[in-house]
Amino acid sequence: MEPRVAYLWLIPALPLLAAGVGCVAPRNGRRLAAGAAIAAMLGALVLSCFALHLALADPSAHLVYNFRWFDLGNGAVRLGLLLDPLNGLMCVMVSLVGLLIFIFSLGYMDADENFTRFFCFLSLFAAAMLCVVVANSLLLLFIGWELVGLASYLLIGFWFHRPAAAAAAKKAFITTRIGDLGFLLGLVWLYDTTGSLLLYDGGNGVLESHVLGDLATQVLAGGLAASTAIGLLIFCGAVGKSGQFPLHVWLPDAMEGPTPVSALIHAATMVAAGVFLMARIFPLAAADQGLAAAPVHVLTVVAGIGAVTALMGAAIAVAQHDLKRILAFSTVSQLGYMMLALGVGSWVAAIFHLLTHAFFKALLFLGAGSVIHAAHHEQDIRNLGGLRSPMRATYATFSVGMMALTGVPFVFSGFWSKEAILHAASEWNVSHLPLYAGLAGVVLTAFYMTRLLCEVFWGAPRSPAAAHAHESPAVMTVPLVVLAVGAVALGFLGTPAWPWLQSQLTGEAVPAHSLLEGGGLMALSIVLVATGLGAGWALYGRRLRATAGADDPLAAAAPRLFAFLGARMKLDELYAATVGRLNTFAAALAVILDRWVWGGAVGFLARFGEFTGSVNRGVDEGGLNAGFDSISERIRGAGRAYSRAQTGETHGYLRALAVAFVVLALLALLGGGQ
Amino acid sequence: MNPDYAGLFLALKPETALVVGAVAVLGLDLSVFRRHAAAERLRLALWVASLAVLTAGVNVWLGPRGPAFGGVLMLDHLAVATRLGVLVLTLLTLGVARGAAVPHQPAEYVAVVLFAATGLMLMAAAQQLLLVFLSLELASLSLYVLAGFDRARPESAEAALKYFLFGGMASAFLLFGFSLIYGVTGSIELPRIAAQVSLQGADPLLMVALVMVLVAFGFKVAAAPFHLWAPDVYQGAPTPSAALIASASKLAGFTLFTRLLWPGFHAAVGNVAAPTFGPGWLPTVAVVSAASLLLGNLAALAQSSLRRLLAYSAIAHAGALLLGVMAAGRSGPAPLFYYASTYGLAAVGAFGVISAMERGGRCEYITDLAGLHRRSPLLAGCLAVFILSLAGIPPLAGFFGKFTVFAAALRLGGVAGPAGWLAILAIALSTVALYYYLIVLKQALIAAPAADARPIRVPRTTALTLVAAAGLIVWFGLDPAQLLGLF
Amino acid sequence: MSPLQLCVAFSSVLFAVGLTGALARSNSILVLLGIELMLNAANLNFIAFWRYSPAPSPATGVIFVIFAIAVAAAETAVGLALVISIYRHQRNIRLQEATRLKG
Amino acid sequence: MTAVLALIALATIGTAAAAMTRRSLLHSVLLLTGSWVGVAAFYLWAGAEFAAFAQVLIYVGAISMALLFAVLLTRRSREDFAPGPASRGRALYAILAGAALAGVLLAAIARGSLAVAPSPVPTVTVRQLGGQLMGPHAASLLVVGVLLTVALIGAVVLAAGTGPGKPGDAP
Repeated sequence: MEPRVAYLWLIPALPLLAAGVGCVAPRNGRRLAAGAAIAAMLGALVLSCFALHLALADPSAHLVYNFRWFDLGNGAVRLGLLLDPLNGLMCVMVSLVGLLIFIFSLGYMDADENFTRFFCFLSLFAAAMLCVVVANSLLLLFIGWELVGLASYLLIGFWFHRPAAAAAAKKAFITTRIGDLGFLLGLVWLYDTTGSLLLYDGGNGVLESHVLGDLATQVLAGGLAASTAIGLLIFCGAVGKSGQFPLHVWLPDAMEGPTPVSALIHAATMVAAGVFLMARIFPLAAADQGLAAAPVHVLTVVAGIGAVTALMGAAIAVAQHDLKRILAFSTVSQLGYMMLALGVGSWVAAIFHLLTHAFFKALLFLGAGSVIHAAHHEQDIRNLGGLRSPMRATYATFSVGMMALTGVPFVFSGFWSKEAILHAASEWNVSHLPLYAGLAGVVLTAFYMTRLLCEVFWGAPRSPAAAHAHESPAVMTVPLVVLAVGAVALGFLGTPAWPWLQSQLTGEAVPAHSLLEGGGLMALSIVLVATGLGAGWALYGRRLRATAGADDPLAAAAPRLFAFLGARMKLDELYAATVGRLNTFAAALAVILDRWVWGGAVGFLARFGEFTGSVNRGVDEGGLNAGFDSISERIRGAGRAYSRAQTGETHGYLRALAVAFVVLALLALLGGGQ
Repeated sequence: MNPDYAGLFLALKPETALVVGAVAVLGLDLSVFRRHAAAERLRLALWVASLAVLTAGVNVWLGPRGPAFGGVLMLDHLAVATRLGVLVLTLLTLGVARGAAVPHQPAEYVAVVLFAATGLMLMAAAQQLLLVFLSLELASLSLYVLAGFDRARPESAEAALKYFLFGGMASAFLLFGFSLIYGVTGSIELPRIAAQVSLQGADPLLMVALVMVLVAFGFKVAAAPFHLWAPDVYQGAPTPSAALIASASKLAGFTLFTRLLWPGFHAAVGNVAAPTFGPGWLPTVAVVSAASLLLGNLAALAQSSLRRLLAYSAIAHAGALLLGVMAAGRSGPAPLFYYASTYGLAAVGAFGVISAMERGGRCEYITDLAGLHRRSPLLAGCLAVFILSLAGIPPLAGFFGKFTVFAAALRLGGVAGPAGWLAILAIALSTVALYYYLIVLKQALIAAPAADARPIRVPRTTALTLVAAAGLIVWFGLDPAQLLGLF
Repeated sequence: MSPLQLCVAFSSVLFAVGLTGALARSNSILVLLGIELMLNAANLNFIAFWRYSPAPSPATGVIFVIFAIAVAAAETAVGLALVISIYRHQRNIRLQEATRLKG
Repeated sequence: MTAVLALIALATIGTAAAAMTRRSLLHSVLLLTGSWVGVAAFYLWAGAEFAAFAQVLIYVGAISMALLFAVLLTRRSREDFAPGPASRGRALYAILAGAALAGVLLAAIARGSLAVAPSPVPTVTVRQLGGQLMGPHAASLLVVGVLLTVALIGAVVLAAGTGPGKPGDAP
């Protein structure tokens, strides 16, 4: 046992301390709060690097430090810290990206009156996320997980004076809590079955082979293995946090928070937590793979959800006008890719993509933040334009991020990680549908990112705000440059020719292949990227939008394009046929699922089905919270009905007492028929 | 037989301390402090009372263990822990009263609080039906008086009358139930009743008697459908009284009835899982639990009054605590005690914040909390801890209360087993609960204060009380072994 | 029907009558007295069971009744005081008018 | 024996039921007195003389108090007893609830196994009762003392006039 692992607690503790400092700092103690937060992140980064170094010394080992927390009934609840290459890498990523975002925030939030509180919340968020990463106990992980949710609530609703922000914060918290409900249930079940929540515990942890063997062979009603049920329940938590279909709805709305928050949530931390969780418990999720008789495997479900999310997110992103919202749907789509990779069995590819995505998506969000900051909080892409020359640094770095996300071949990291996912999907022997969904997503991604770049940076400014924009200060551009370097360089850690990342993560030597092995698939995806880029350029780049009020170029495009892609009407139909129907289907599915799964137990819970269902519909309606509010209104209506029974009349109360007694007595008497 | 008066005195030393304290408060007030202003008299009375509570606490801690006075009292771990819990909650209530509006007869008010605590302490240890009935009545009568203490407000009188009539009827049911138990088993001592019940099995009259006991139980802990008094009383009663009713009274009630149901009627449990309910009291408790969970959580959503919201949330918590009662037979009372006592801390704290706010104006509706973080960061911070603990957000104590109780409930036979579906219901409804707790938090932490809102000055004693309650919640949350390890 | 069953039936009916009265009357004092009647019914049970207990334990039923009567007196005192305090505010003692608190 | 019991039962229940239906508060209270006397008679019949004595003493006291307050507090509001549709509905519900309760209880009694030994009437002397009270039930005696104190203080505080802290027209 490596004694130094016990010091892992310092990594989350440092930002937590900074959060405490920010909490007690006076409102004008801006330098104190920000300084503490940044210093703490820097410290966490240094410690993470040490930890990674330690982990890489023996990649196949899981270094743990477990301790007894308290006694519960006959057993004891134990917590623990874990170090292996997976969470070593995550620690470094979270603290590095977090640090850059903190620095960026110095500039972005400069004018905000609640500057100290913002850094307090940011630090709390980072601490919670790091706690998730270093946990060797699902219970500790869950505590961090909930704190991540709480901090995200505080951050998304940071600009509380905007009603949309407050609503979005509530929606994010509650939607993810619905997923967490499944997670918690899975935890309790797991504890009930195995008596432990430690991941690795010298052979007795829940991820170690003999416990997994027990779980997989314990068959419930319907031929379901216990590990399948538990795995699916835990996956619910990941679905909520990682914005997977059908709980993705909170993610686009979460854009109401300040942009650094969007970057933090959508790039490095909160959404990554779900993918990380699934990668962490991958042995548990894969435990039922050997059971041919099982009606469903966890990984199959994960792959399916991932594929649907990847395609749906990309399709919706095509039709958005809000700069951050396009990026948000893009995040949904990319997270779908990661889940897809997990589902087809390659958690390494998922983590690879998670790491590269963290960099280029943080880059894109911070770039967007730079644009929004410069354009006085204008974020409708129809009102921007022409920012290429005044904002050269932002434009250059944003382009790098865009190409990385699109998967422009060979140079950019996104290409390699996406290739790894597609490659894994092509080798999956259950179905090729995820592969096709992934390939279709590639085209759409290239298309909408081209559209975004053209609309924002090219052409002439289409509003006074855009016309007066100028470059952001260095405190904001320097993080962009650092991230851009990462977005390029990180790809080379996992190329087929030098699979360093893969071999470190799995702890086994992975043979190097020629770059061009499996060239057919690679060629296909390059063609698809080119198609997407070309289509985007043809529609948006060739003829730049002239005024903010002009129709979308898709509508005004030349007849040749009509022949190629179909008229705008046809695109709308396509949208309705894919996204629209998908969404309607999702709503219906959610209703049915919830009626049967939850509502089956107690009739009341069917309301939850409508709840998630119409939250889902809310996306399509475009109204930010129309659906959410109407359904929570309906639940409140039920509450009001109960509340009306409280008439204030004492006679009514006494009568209720008597009647309740009679009913309960009958229950006890007739139940006890002798 | 020569009665063991010395043993009785030793066992009842803490109660004696409280009664002596109450008499001292009254006597000093009538003689020495008669000429002082009301606020001053309240302060002195509170000091004397706190001293009495501390003395009682020391005596509980050092006092004897095991059965006392021929088994009339049972001073086991649960009883000692509950007595200490009641004393801590009473002390916090006294601290809350320091910051509340001065009652018109401060000494009498404080004395009745001490009498109520005496009754609650006895409830925790009583093991004989007669003593159970008397201690329950002592506590209830004191609480009725406390609820109606504010003569200036008609709401207070109305709340007390409703509380009294509802409680009176519940105790009539209880007495009738006890008479039937006495008739069927021929004894009023719990151990002998238990032996007799296991001999006889579930007799229909016994079942009826148990349901009657359940009525009184439901009344005491505000479980649906016997909760109807609770929202009105929480709203109408003076704030420290509401704090005591919501916390210490609930804790003692759960301890008393767990003792009554498990060791006393273990043989008549029944089975909640079987498709056709077997004879027994467990299914009825399950029904009451489910009703409380549903009704409490849903009705809380519709509230605009802060106190009523707390009342409905208390009903929902009672539902979850009933799960702990059901599980106590298998897992012991530790999860139940942990949940009930930490819930009590959060409830006292929330009412303490309300009472501190009332000094600076109104605190009737949830919207009156607006801008609390500007008006008093201390109150806002403490309130956040209390509300988050009630909502069950880790790492606060509220989360571990839920966790241990649900885990214990699930241990009754897994997710599909008895009480499993109740645990699932409770977990699902905690998502709903989050919604209304967030509404409170949003007002307190985020919303801007009203234009005419002034900063709130919190008296030092109250501030200390609230910080202590919040600190205990955090401490027990981080280190649950402190409480769970008592058993 | 054995005498004991008769006694218990008697007390049960008295209990129900007390309940009915408490539920039906609008005058708070009568509601209070209805509840007193219910307590009385319970006391009847104690005496009946003591009278017919197979092995007469030393007077437990009678003792219980004596204590219960004392409790009932205390309850009546507090109850009447509460009725007076509600009278002070609404100038009558009709229970159905005390509905400020509801919802 | 049983005939006497039936007679007592009928008289007690009859007066109680009548008391609950009379419109005049005065009549109700007088009839209730009859009912309580019936209960005391039952105690006598069962051989619990001391309980009967306590019953009469306490309840006669309670009744006189209730009567006093009833007259004091309601003399100005005769309309208290005017029956309206609301009160008729309430009465109907009350009777239904009462009947259901009685039904449940009687059914349980009929199905239950109440053990009856043909034992002679037990006797208990006041001296025995005193011994019991001071012996095994000493704890309860202490508690009931505290309880009566609380009731006294509470009644004084709640019922006292608006004067500052002076026990006024307390019972």
